[in-house]
Amino acid sequence: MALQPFLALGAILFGIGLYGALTKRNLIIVLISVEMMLNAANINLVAFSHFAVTPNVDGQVYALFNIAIAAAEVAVGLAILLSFFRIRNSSDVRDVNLMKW
Amino acid sequence: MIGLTWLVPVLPLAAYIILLASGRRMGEAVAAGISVTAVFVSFLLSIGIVGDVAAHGPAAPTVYPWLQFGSGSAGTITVGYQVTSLNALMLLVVSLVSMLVFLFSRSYMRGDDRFSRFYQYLNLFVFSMLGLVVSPNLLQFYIFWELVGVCSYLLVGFWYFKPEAAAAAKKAFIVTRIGDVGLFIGIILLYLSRGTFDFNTLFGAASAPSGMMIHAAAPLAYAGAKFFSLWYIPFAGWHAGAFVTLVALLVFIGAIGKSAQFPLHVWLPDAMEGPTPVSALIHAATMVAAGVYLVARMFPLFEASATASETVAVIGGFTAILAASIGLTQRDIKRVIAYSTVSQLGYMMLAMGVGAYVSGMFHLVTHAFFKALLFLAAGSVIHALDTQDLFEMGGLRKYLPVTHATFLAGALALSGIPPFAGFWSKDDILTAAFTSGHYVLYAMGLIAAFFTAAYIFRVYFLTFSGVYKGDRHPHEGGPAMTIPLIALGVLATIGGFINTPFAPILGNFLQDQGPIGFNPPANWALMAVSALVGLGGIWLAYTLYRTEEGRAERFAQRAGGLYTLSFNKFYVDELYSLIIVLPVMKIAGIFQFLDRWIIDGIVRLAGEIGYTGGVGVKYSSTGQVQTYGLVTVFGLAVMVLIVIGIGGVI
Amino acid sequence: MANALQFLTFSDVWRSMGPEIIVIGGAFLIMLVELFLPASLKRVSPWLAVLALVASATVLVIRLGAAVTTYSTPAYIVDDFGSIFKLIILIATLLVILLAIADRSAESLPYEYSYLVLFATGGAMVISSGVDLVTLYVGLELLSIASYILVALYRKSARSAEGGLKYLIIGSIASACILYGLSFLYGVGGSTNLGQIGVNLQSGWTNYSGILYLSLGFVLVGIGVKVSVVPFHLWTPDVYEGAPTPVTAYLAVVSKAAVLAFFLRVFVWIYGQKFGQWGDIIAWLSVITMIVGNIGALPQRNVKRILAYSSVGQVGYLLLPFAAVGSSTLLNDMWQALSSIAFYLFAYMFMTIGAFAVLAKVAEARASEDIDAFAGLYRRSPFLAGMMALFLLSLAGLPLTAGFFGKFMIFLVAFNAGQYWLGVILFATSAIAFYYYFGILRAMFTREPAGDQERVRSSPTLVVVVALCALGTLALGIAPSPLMDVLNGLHWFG
Amino acid sequence: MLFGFPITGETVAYFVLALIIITSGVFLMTLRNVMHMALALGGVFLGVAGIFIILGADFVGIVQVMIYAGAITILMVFSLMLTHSRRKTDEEPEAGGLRGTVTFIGVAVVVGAILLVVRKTSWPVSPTALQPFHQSTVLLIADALFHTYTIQFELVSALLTTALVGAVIIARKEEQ
Amino acid sequence: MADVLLLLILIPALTALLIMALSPKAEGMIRAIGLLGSLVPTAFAIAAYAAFHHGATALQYPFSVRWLAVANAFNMLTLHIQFAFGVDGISMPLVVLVGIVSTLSFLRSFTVTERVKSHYVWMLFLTMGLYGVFAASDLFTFFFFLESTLVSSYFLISIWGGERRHYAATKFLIYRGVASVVLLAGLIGLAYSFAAQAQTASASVVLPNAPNFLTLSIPQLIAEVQLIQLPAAAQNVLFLVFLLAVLIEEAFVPFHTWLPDTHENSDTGTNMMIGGALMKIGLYVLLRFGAELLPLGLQHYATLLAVLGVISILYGALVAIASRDWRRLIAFSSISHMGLVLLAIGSMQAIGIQGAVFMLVSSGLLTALLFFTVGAQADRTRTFTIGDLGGLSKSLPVISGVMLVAALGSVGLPGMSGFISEFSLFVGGFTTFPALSAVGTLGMILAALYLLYAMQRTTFGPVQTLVTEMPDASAVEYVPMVVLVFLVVLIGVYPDVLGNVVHGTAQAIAARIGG
Repeated sequence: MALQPFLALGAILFGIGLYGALTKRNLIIVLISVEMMLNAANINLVAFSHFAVTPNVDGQVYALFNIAIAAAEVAVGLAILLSFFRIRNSSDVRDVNLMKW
Repeated sequence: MIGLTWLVPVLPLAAYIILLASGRRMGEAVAAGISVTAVFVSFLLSIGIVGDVAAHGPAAPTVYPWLQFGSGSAGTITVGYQVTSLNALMLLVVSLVSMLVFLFSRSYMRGDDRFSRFYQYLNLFVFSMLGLVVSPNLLQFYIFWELVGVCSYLLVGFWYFKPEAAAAAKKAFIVTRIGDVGLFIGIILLYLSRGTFDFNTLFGAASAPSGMMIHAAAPLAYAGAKFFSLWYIPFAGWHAGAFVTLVALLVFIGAIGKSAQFPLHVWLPDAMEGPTPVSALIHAATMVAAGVYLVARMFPLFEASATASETVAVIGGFTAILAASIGLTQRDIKRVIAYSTVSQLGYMMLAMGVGAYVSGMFHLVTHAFFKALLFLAAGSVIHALDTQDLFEMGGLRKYLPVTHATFLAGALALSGIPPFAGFWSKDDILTAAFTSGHYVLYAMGLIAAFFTAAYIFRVYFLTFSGVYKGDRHPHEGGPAMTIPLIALGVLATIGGFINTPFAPILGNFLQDQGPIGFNPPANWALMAVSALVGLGGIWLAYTLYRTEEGRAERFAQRAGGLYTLSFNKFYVDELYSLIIVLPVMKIAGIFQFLDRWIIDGIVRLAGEIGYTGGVGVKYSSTGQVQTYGLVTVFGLAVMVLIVIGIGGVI
Repeated sequence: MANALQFLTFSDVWRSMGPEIIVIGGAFLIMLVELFLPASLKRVSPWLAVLALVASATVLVIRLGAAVTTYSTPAYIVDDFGSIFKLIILIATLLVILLAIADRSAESLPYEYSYLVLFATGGAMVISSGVDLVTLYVGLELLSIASYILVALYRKSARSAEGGLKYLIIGSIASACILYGLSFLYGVGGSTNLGQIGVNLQSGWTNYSGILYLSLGFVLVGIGVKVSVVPFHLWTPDVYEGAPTPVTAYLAVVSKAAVLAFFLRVFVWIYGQKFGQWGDIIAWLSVITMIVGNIGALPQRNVKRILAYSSVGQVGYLLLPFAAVGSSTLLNDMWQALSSIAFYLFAYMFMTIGAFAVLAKVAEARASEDIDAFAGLYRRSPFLAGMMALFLLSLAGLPLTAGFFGKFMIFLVAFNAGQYWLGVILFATSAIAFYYYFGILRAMFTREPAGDQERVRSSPTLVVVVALCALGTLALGIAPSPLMDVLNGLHWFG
Repeated sequence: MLFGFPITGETVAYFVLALIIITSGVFLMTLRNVMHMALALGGVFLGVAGIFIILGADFVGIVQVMIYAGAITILMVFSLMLTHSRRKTDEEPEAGGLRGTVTFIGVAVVVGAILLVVRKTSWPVSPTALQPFHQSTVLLIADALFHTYTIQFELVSALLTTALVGAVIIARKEEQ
Repeated sequence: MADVLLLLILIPALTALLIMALSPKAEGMIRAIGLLGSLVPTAFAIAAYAAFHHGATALQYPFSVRWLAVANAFNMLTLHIQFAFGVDGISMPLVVLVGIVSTLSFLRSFTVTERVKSHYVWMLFLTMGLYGVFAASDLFTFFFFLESTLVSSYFLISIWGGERRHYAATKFLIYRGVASVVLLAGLIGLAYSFAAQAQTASASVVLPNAPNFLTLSIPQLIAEVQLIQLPAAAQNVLFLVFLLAVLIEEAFVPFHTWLPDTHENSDTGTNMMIGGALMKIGLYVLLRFGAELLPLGLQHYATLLAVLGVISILYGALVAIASRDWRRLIAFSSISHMGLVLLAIGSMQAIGIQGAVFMLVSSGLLTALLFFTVGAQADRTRTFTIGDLGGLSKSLPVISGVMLVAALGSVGLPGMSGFISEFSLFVGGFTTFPALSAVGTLGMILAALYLLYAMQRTTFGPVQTLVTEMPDASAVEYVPMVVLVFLVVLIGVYPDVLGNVVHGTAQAIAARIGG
């Protein structure tokens, strides 16, 4: 195997996540999509860790940090979402529209 | 006495300041007393000065530095006074006529709300006029030149509540202003070429007035001529003659404006809206003659340019006949005399143009006497009748005997009937025109003389002969009015003898430093012709207005279009308003429109575009976070394409 | 373990990270204390935070100018660059907390904000000193996540929650972009350490320029979102409007300063070698940011949104020196650019927080952030009106205020670098900005107050915050030399 | 040969996993049923874990399974059900129409650019590439974590605390 | 005496602070203190004027303190910014003009009844700014005061203005704001170019003691300009920058539309300040920086200046003819007059430059007088519309008399300051641009046309106003009228009172630009 397929996989996953984050109407799915983008970055990191010019474990550690941070982000995101849901009784991203113009 | 010349203008100024300071509180008698006294002393001083000049010749100018803007004499503007024979003569004439008019006004303006204000303005005017006369340099001359214009403006508009008076004042100022700008440019050009404003230096030493220094001045000393640009007209490369002509014509434009010559004559008849003493003093005897005086003062300049001289003569001759022909048909007594003034000033210009320096000045003097007389007499009539319409008068001979007698003297003088003053001077001019070979101009002058006699006797017959048509009880206005009339009447009668061909006293006086211009020889035949022409004019007036009722009307009908043209002053005013005033107003309107809607419109549009951009930015913030993300993605896409472009991938 | 020879001693860490330790440790401490405090005593916790900040700043200042310290591998560096940013962050946080203490309006912030802010500030400080991709990213996320929470802290307010959501969504997308970009950097650089990457890339630029530029693009976009560079700024007015005003001030100042530090650190150390190739991107971003930010404020009626757009415009000014020096080969020019950025940040901090402080009070009194709420303020509170006038004039860049010298310095940089056109845009947009700044001034001074004429009473704390900001604004405007001399004497990256 | 790569177990595993990840991702974008979505989500995360393991990052793979495929997926599913709106807004067409197309174009450009760059870059073939780590990576990671990345590790703890406390503060019910 | 200029700045500023401390209800006190705060500096200014050393070319009454230094501002040079004052023959008269106009405006402001306290505070700040602008001898100090005038006038217009005051104030702000930033760019550019040139020059032997710092100090720059010459290309660019700023600042066509709007919507006291003093800044800048420091640039663009000047003369006059509001008319009239100054500066002659200063002073006094009288009549008739007025001479003889004096003065009547100014300007103009100047003289005729037309409609003719019985000038109103008329006549009759101070500097400048 070589590096490119993994990077390509990461790119595609990043794209899927980005697309989801921008089009899905359910806020939770939006959050999930963002997680997929982070996963894509992790694939990159781990792949580089494995294949890079000087293979080292730093990429894996970095990925681990990212996983932790992503989990925290998800937690906060869901909390804010719940708060929002409680007030507006909606989890539709298009209802996040009080403030504009 | 010459050392006291400064006092001559300063006395009226002092009177002005006293009157100004005391405001309305001052009584009529006091105000008039102070003013008359001041001018009277000025008059006495002037007599002394004339005596001095006659005895010892002119004095060197006395000057003081006034404004410094550069180094050396060229960088310093001075003020002061100077007495030459010409100045002295003018001083005398001005102070004399002023004094008499001041006296006359005492009665004429009696009871006016702003009596003291009237004298105030008059004093200011006399100060300015005298200051103009004694100016040793062009700049100071111009300053007083403008000041007399302002006084004229103030006095014409004295009865400001009459819309006609207000309009006339404005018109007088603006029309003369046009001329003044010409003079202004002329002065600057003269200064730039000669580096001085002083009359003496401009034309070389005072003792050699005819040696034209201007000729020698080429190439012109243009200080800043080294900067060449698209807009720069290199005068330095001009033939000096062309430059001289240009300057002379510019100066003459000033004279045209002030002396109401064609085509700027339109203001003077309107200026009759002012009180009659004003018309007598300013618009007959003194200020309007300043244009002639200017040409006389700058005579060497005009002598140096044949073109300019010809122009002066032609304009003068044309104005003389044009104004006279208008005078034939006017109904307003003052307007007739005003057109007469325009016409007579034309004669003076004609004289100057053909080079008859002395004749022109001579006519200026006699004209001052008889025209002031005519105006004052007309004033007396108006004062008695309270109307200016000739056709509401008549038969005043028995009500106003003094006025009648003096008016008759003035009319005869104006008509050029020997031995009245006007005969000698006018004949002098006609002779000069003829002898110098300007036959056409001579003919024009002759015809104008015929008209002159006709219109003034038309006035005379309509006013004083026949029966009074009104219902008032006219009477003389008291000694303050009659004394000036009598004094002027005497002058109008005998004033011509100061320069008869047999005894050219004035000529000698004016040419005490050497001959100036062209002195026409006595010509008996021409004298007879002009006298006859004058008589013919009187006969015509008599025939039309004294022999048969309605003859004049029939004659007018027969004349048809000509009569209408003359009655409507050849439509010059209408023409001007059509081709100048209206377009200027229209252009101003268009510019204002441009300003408001195009230039400011563009400004506001720019503002609107910015603001609209802001509104665009505002509404780009849709509140939809996914839209923001979408924009971000496109930003990302563009950014990625750019960077990988830079990186050399695509 | 063979290579586990390097043991961490506390004194090592303390020496390099003292201020951060105080801030983060303080945050933990306050969190614990807060848990056990009775409700009536909870209001001391912000003051504890103030204490922690002051202590941290003291330590920081004492160490300012000391020799550069690096910690392990090195992942952390204490250089003047980091210190100066930390100083800005600490002062700004202090002011914000004071403002939050003063802002005791109806929907007041829960006291938890005091340690949340400290955590965020800790993250911000770490960003300033981090020289490791992991450090930087963790610090960034610490700041961001704490910020998301802070924005959404008005639990009963739909706007607050909505602001939090928006910020969270757009912020995590940005984080993902940054991370994705950094992953390439790691891959090509072979290390997570910036210094190491820099060394490795001496040769790497030729082989991997495509990848490096790709990572540059992603990181740039991510940072662009976080500091609201046009066209990635769209969230800014919404989030600023929704957030509690002290938090808005925090986002506008601390968050921006920290992310800017991230940007400068990474871009100077890594991508700086090829700055000549891509510097124009920054220039263009700066230009459109200045223009759009200032134009966008024109039609706004909500003062908070006006200030939001204004802060977008200010980001353009902040980017400008960096864009300008790109072509210069003189290291000195780079230092000059950095000091002008730092100076402007100081100025920006004082005037922005001051403006938000006044806004908070006025909005509270009128229960509206509309410009009409400012009508006749000179009558209702001459003090606030005068101070607001000062801040606005400073934002507009009029002399004798900090904002003027800030812009002046930036202009000097552009001029010195020969980038006249950037200077022109800077001034042109400043002139546009007059319109809306003076719009607020006009409302305050020329209009009569609508409705009740009651005086706005400012609490002592608010007076202190506003006065401190005013003092800073004026001091930097009248006597900028001391700060300028300090900045000029810095060694930046050691 | 499979798409230019020699057919080894690894290659096959890669393609299978890639297929799973992408398919699950696409499904996630289109599915509506909560359970199906959960399944797809799990597919993505598990697939990524598999990829990690192929890459020799066994520890990261395990963590991925535990945190993502386990915790986060479950959290998400619960949240989905918790916030299930009675207003049926989810029934409306989602990504369809212009917006979806435009987004797709933007994303496609970005992804295309990445792929292009990745393709055009000549990556080094390191001799140690295939098997860099001869033992489990756990020890290496532990070593790195506690020596190289100590500060970051501590910071993450602060971050997690913040997130935890913050989430509680935001999400808790009003107590009065 | 040495620090008199500093006092000019400080007194108004401190007075403003003092007034701020007073209760807004103590209106009488505020008025008295405000008047005093403007009167005392005026007295100082006049004293300084009287003691002005005519022959000297150096700046007089110098005062300077170092404000700050910016390290590595350019090529490793340090930029020194000073707080410095000093006047020469050009700025001295303008300083006195500020004093006189401001004091009289304060008198006029006695009629302001709304928000008296703020009014006086802003007026005092404006006064301070104006003094500072003309007294500054450091580009930076100059800029600071320039901006301060911007803010204070903005509020004066915006609070006490007429119907569309917000629009006018914003327009004023944006235009002048743009002008001042352009100016700042020019100022910095100037300093840089000089420093760069000095560096090169000192490398050779031309300039042995080139300062090792960048200076914004005017005397220093003037000293440098005598030793080194900036390259023509740099001068041209910088001159264009300055010119752009001046065109906007001084409301030359086509950047003028803000001025009529401003005047139309400001109260009389503000109009006196703006028309009388503020509107002189732009041309002062042109003389100071354009002519004095960039001689080659001026030479290069002299024709452009003249053309722009003539355009403004004619355009302003023509639009003034069609103006229906007195204040707009005065605004356009002042545009027209300032066009003359531009033409004269373009002429590069000593007399032209002297005339320019004369015109600045003269038009300052006359504009203030016109605004004052027009405002005084409007206090009584409640209208500025020319068409609604008529026959004012009847009920307001004094005011209309003075109005007439002002109008005639503006027309350029000899015996008043306008004439000698116009004359000097045109002597300069005709020297270099005869044809253009000849076109420009049309402006003299048009000026008579619009001013006398308006006068005729306003003061002459039958009474048209709604109010017929009105009190004439009050004692307070007499003071400004008498003072201004006196000064206008004084300069007209004895111009050396101004010329003595101006002509040394004017010659020095002209010598530099080769006139």
